[in-house]
Amino acid sequence: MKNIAVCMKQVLDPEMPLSLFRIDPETKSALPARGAPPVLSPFDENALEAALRIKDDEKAKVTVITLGRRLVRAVVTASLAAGADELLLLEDASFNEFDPFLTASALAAAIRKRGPYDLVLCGLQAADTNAGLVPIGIACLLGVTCLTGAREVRLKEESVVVARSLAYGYEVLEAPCPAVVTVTYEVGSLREPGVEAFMSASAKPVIVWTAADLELEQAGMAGGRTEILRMEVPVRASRCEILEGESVQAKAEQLVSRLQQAKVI
Amino acid sequence: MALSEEEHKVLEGIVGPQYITRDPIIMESYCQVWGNKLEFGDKWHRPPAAVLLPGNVEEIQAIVKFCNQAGILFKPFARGFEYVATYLASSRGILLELKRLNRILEIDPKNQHAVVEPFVPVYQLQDAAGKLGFYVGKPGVGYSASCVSLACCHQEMTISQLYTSGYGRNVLGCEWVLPTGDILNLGTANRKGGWFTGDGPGFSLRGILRGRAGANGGHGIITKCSVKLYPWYAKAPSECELKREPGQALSAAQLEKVPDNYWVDVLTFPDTERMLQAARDIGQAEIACLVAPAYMNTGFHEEGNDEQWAKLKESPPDLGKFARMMPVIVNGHSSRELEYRRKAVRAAMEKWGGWLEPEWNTEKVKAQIFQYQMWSTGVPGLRATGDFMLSTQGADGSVEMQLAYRPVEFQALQPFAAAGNVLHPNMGMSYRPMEHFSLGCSGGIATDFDPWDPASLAAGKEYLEIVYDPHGPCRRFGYANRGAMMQVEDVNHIHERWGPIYDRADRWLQKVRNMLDPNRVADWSAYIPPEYQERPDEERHACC
Amino acid sequence: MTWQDFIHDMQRCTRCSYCKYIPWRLIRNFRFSEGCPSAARYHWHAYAAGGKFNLAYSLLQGAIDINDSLLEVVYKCLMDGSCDIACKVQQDLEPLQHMQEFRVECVARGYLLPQHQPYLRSLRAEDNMLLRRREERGYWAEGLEVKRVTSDKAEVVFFAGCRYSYDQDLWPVARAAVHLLQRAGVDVGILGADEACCAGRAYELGYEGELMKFAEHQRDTLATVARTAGVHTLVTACSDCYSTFKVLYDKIGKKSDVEVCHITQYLERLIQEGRLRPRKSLDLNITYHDPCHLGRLGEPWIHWQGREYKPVGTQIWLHDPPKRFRRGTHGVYEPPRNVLKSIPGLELVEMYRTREYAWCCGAGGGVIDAYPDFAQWTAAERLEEAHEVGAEAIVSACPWCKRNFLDTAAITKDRIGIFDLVELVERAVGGSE
Amino acid sequence: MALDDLGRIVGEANFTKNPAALQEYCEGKGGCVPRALVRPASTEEVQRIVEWANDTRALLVPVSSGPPHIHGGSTPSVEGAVVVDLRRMDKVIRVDKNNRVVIVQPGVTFGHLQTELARQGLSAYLPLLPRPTKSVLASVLEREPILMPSVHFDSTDPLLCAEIVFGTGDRMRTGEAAGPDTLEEQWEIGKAQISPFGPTQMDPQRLVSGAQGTIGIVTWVSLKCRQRSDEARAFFLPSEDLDALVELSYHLCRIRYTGTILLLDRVNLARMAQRTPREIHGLQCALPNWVLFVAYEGYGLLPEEKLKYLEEDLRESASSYGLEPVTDLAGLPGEALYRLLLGPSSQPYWKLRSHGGFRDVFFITTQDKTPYFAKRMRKLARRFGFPTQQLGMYMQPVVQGTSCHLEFNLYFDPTDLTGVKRLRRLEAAAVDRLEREGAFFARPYPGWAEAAYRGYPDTAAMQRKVKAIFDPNWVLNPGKLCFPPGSGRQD
Repeated sequence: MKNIAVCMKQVLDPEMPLSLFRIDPETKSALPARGAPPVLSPFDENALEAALRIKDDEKAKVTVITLGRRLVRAVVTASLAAGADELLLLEDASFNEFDPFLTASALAAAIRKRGPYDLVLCGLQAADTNAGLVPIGIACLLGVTCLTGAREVRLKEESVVVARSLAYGYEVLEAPCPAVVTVTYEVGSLREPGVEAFMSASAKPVIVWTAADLELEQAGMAGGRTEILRMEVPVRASRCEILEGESVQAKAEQLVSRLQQAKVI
Repeated sequence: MALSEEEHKVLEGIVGPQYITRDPIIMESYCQVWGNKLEFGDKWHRPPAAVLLPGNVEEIQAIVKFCNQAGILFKPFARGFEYVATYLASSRGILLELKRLNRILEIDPKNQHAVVEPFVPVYQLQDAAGKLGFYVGKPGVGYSASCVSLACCHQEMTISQLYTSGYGRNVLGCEWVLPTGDILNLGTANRKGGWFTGDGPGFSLRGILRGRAGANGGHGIITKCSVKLYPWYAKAPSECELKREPGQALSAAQLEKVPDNYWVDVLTFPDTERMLQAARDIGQAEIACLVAPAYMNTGFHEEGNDEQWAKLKESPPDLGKFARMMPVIVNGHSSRELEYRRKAVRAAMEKWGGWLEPEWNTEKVKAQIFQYQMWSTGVPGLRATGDFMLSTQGADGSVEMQLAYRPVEFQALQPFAAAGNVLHPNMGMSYRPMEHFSLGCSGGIATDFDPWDPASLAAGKEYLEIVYDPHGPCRRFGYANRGAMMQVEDVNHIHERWGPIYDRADRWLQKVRNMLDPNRVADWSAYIPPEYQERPDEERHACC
Repeated sequence: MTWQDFIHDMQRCTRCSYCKYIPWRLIRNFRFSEGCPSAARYHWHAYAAGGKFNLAYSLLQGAIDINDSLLEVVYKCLMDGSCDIACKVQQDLEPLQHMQEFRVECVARGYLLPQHQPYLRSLRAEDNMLLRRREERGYWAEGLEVKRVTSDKAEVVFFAGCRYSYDQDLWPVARAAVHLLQRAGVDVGILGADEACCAGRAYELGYEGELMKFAEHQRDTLATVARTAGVHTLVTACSDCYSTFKVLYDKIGKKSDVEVCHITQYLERLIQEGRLRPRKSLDLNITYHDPCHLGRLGEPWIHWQGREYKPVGTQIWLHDPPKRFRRGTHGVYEPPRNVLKSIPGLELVEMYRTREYAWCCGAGGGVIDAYPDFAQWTAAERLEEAHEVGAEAIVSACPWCKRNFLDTAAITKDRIGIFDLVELVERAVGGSE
Repeated sequence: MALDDLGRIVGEANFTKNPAALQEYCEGKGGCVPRALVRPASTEEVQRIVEWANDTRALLVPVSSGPPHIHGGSTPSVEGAVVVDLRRMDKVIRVDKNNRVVIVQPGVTFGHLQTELARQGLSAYLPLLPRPTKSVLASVLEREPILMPSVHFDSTDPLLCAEIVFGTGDRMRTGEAAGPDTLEEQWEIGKAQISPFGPTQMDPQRLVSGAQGTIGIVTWVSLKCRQRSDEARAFFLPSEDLDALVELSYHLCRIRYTGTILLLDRVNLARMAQRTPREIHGLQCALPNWVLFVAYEGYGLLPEEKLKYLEEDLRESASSYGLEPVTDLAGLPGEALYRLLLGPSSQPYWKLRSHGGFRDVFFITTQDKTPYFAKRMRKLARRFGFPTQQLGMYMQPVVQGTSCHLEFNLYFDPTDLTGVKRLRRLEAAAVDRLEREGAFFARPYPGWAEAAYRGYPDTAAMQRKVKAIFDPNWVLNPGKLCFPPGSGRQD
């Protein structure tokens, strides 16, 4: 039986209206929005789907690992509802989701501590930072191969085979297991768990570890290495002008000339 | 956990898991009512260890018997709109909410009584009885009060008691689960031939059922009660058409006119003395079904506080005059009777120099008075400021005594009213005459105060301290009801303070209590403690 | 307002329990005197609006924390607002707003009900809460000859809403609504697959962000079709959508300029103007069920900002500026009744609980998703009430009511007729197209 | 301490052990002869007597009425008791006209009271023609029914407040009279001892009413009374159909028809109206079987109009039951009968006039059962060979018609010993049978107690517990109610 770990991040709802977005200047972090709870990063949902597809075809155990300061159970248990076998929560007030190094260290430590694994699946990047650094960090810390941007993932006896998206097609790569693979949206959306799946998910095991459980301090990893200097809500100004004209052609001409004026074309 | 797993299991076995809870979340909704702030200094009092909803008398007996075995305090309550209802003297106390005992078991139109279970509200019985030509009487507390609680367990001041009596005088028998779990049927309750009397054989055990006030759940559980009914010549409430203008709120739904067979007059008098003399004349003539001296002070309320205030600003009412106004409602089984009674009311009015203010005798005003006085008003005082307190309500008796008592109470209230710390429109004291005035009347002031305003709360406490002081100005006027209308005994120590000047009435009550409840499991917080406890002074007004 | 802003309400709740019943003076039958399905079904005081004031107050004092049990109490509530109406007969309190804000707080703190998550995921991924794909949204109108406001000009846009778009059993109602409008010569179009959820339901669950998001989207969409297609009125046959567009978007300051009408209002207008003539006699004894969202919750929002104060020298609590409370009086009550009365042969009998104090069908507040048995119990109560007044059929004006009544009747084997008002009008107008 | 200490409490003149003087207290139903008689004059003396009894474990039997003691409630049931005769306390303490309240001591009789009240334009609420020696206080405490059901709100009416000396010797005043201060001081602030409630959460006044002196000795009571008017109307509603009269009675109760309403058979009506056996017999033969008697006065507001409309209403109501009110019946003017009912019976006591002896059997039931019980009683009488023309019936609606006092009177010749035997057997059988059939013996006098209590063990058990509180040494009137002789302290 294969052991697959899927790293999933809880992020602020990327579709949340800008008007609800607030930043705490003290801690330089985004505040939870009233009435808009966090979600699982959509790329990571793709990673879980990739894992579940492997599990559809062969015996595999899928462990979802999520790290955060305060994890919303109903949100993170969606992974169990969708079909993951166990959920490992790394929850500690000292964690900083915006520090890729610390995050990677913690995840790697957790993966190692949890036992033998064949594959670690991650989303291409997190929907909040869009950094894409953590999977590579995990691979480095675990000392395994990292394959990025997979649109398809398959496991063979001792290796993993991925189809990796390119600008005009894809390439097929194979690496020995264990390995870290990041996936793109092309893998497919996470299958939608129904109400009953959500209700029965509560029976599946959820393990909670803190920073102390991971012995990060001892490994010299605690505290992280990233400093956030500023965090701001971008000011987006837009001006909409409606071009008047007798005909479509006249309007189009106006548009071209205006775009040229703006040095856009 | 105040109850052990085993104890909980036993109780659960009695009522079934659906009807018991000790969930701390649910418990929070059984410890917050109005009045808590005045009594305990906070909105909140100690939550019960569990709440049970027994479904029948056998379950209640089993619960009570188990409480005796296990030493668990219990308290029953019906509709629960009263802080004494859910207050418990110990954290090992459970509440029995009687909402599943909700049936009108029988209405006997011939013998003019109804047998009801505790959760039946007065309004429901009023309606059912009304369809058969009977009336129950309107309690001051409003639509939702339980018939059984009023008749047997609480105080039962009815607005209509001139005609429908009150204070437990209408009880024609009851089924009583004693604090030991045994059943006592008073009079002919549960016996062949019907529930037609609660007295005997021999002396009447209604004497320990209640007095001016009830035991408020402190001496067991009344599971059925037969109450006397009174004649009613109009439609039942549910059959009356209530009108409101389009866009008006539900509370504006009103009768448009006084029903046939009834007549309302709003009399005004030169002074309180003459108003009360006229009330007595009308009462003694046995003609009226309602006489409400000084009702007008509290009787009318608009949709909300803002609306009320706007109206007051627009046309400030003459509150001084309101205190001298008196609605009178008469009825008649025949047009002759109605006609005679109408005339007789006017004769009494003239005799005492009264008159009819046209503004307050319009069809609409009369209809509103009729509806509010005969059915209900709700408790508007709670809206205005958040809370109200009753002064003594213990000054029961003659007109002369009421007149002597009035200035005493006013003097006590005056400084607080003048400082704006309590709300009372022009010091109106209202009166509730009883039984054709043959038992005198109750007089009292309902004073609104804001429990969340420190000055107002302090004023409320200070004022009550004056009127509750057995050595204070009210000493000579009465204690009859102070013992337990809404007072929580372990906070107010009413019995302990007043008993010594009342032929030690408290000691007798205490003996009765301890006889009924040898294992001390019936919550006594609004009844009388099994014994007085020495306590340091600073604890005298604290709890929890 | 946040839930903590209601502290004074929490303090002033007296435990009169009026929130559990319809206003006393309006009780016509004590069997049907309860107003709050939650308190009626789950017994404990916590389930009533007053109980929730208590729980909030305890939470505020730190006496309890949010936990699964509290969530159950909070979410076994239909948010139908019966309590709010009854409370205001006595008090100047806002139980419904408080419960709404309390749900928002639960969501904000991350206390989410697992049962709701699939629906929320569906909303985010597919713009609907029916667990269906976005692409299927326009299927209901297939074969219907009706303009698309995305490409054609039309004065009126018929907004189908999620339930009508995805519930095949109810498609005939939506289609009939469009037919009727067309027959009356109304220049009507639809959005078809380009519609999105109004998010009113998500808001009721506490997901305020979703409401903001969709409100902005809807406002943009309507602004666009107003400009491009000349749409000036939105008509919906869904009461939930109606109250969201009419009330909630206004409440959060995202109201559109387009006029919002419920189909019953629009049909009333068309019948009054003689543009629709219900001629065929329907020999049927019916009762009308006021959908909560069309009735008391369809009352326009009243914006009030100010402070509470006490005038000098007295204790009465007032508002500056004076506050008008939403007492449910200005919901949509007469239009549906007038439409029904215009149908020959139709006998309309009222139930014991109507208009502002109507009993909920059971579908509201997310209960139909999270606690279907409670939804059905609530509906069964209503059907029993309809039987009790001698009705052969119960007529509603909201697809959620109809869906829940249909499901319940199937389970309880109730043979009562279940209609949407639109269906009856269509029958009475006769013939299609 | 000895028996003779009592002499020091009340004065030697008011204490006696003389058997002749004691004889009068054991007449009636087989009472025991007391060993002494003591006649206190004040509450304090009563308290001291009770304290003495507690100290000496003596047994006290309080008595307020003069002989003959008919029902046996105040006749000693045990040997060796001391009779506490309260007749020296015979003051009408206060008449309050405005509030219609009168305060009386135990020795006040109805004749005395009516005279006092008449001066203030008032009248007492009377039971049916009480014997002249009957104590008002005792009558009220025994819950004897009054003749005006519309103002009979509660079974204890017209009792308001009471001063009680419990079996411990402690004094307590009830209702509005409770609290500090003497009566005189209470009057100063306007108190009128009118409100009967409490004090607090018990009603001790209910515990002494119907108690036959087993809980406490009552030293005064305040009573509600009514205005009096010389303008009165009285009507007979004669009928052979008892059901119709009962229906009309129900109707009048239900509409709270003011005034006197009672139902009699001709046997009783004849005895009330006439004096000699011959006259009685004559009238009895001339009367219809049943008569509902209705009368009212013109007190209150607009008396003339009141009298008029009430008559018209009565006629209308009666006719709907096929009945007609008449002012005279067999030469008997209704108003004359009514005047009789305003006071005690003249001598000889009306129940003694025809045969020199009588026994009463009465209980509480509902009016609709009256015809059934009447039939049942006749049948029983016939079975025991008791002449039905000597069987009287009286039905009095009480508590505003929610129930009624139903009374059968058995008139007999005390010198006819076999007759007396038969009568005794009939009485016992009647009590037994009727109780089984739903008759409620609310006032269980000696001889009836066993039957009265047999269906009410819970009441009996509770009464014994209450007794143990207020009379812990069981010194008061032993042998009555459910406190049989020899019972007593359980400890």
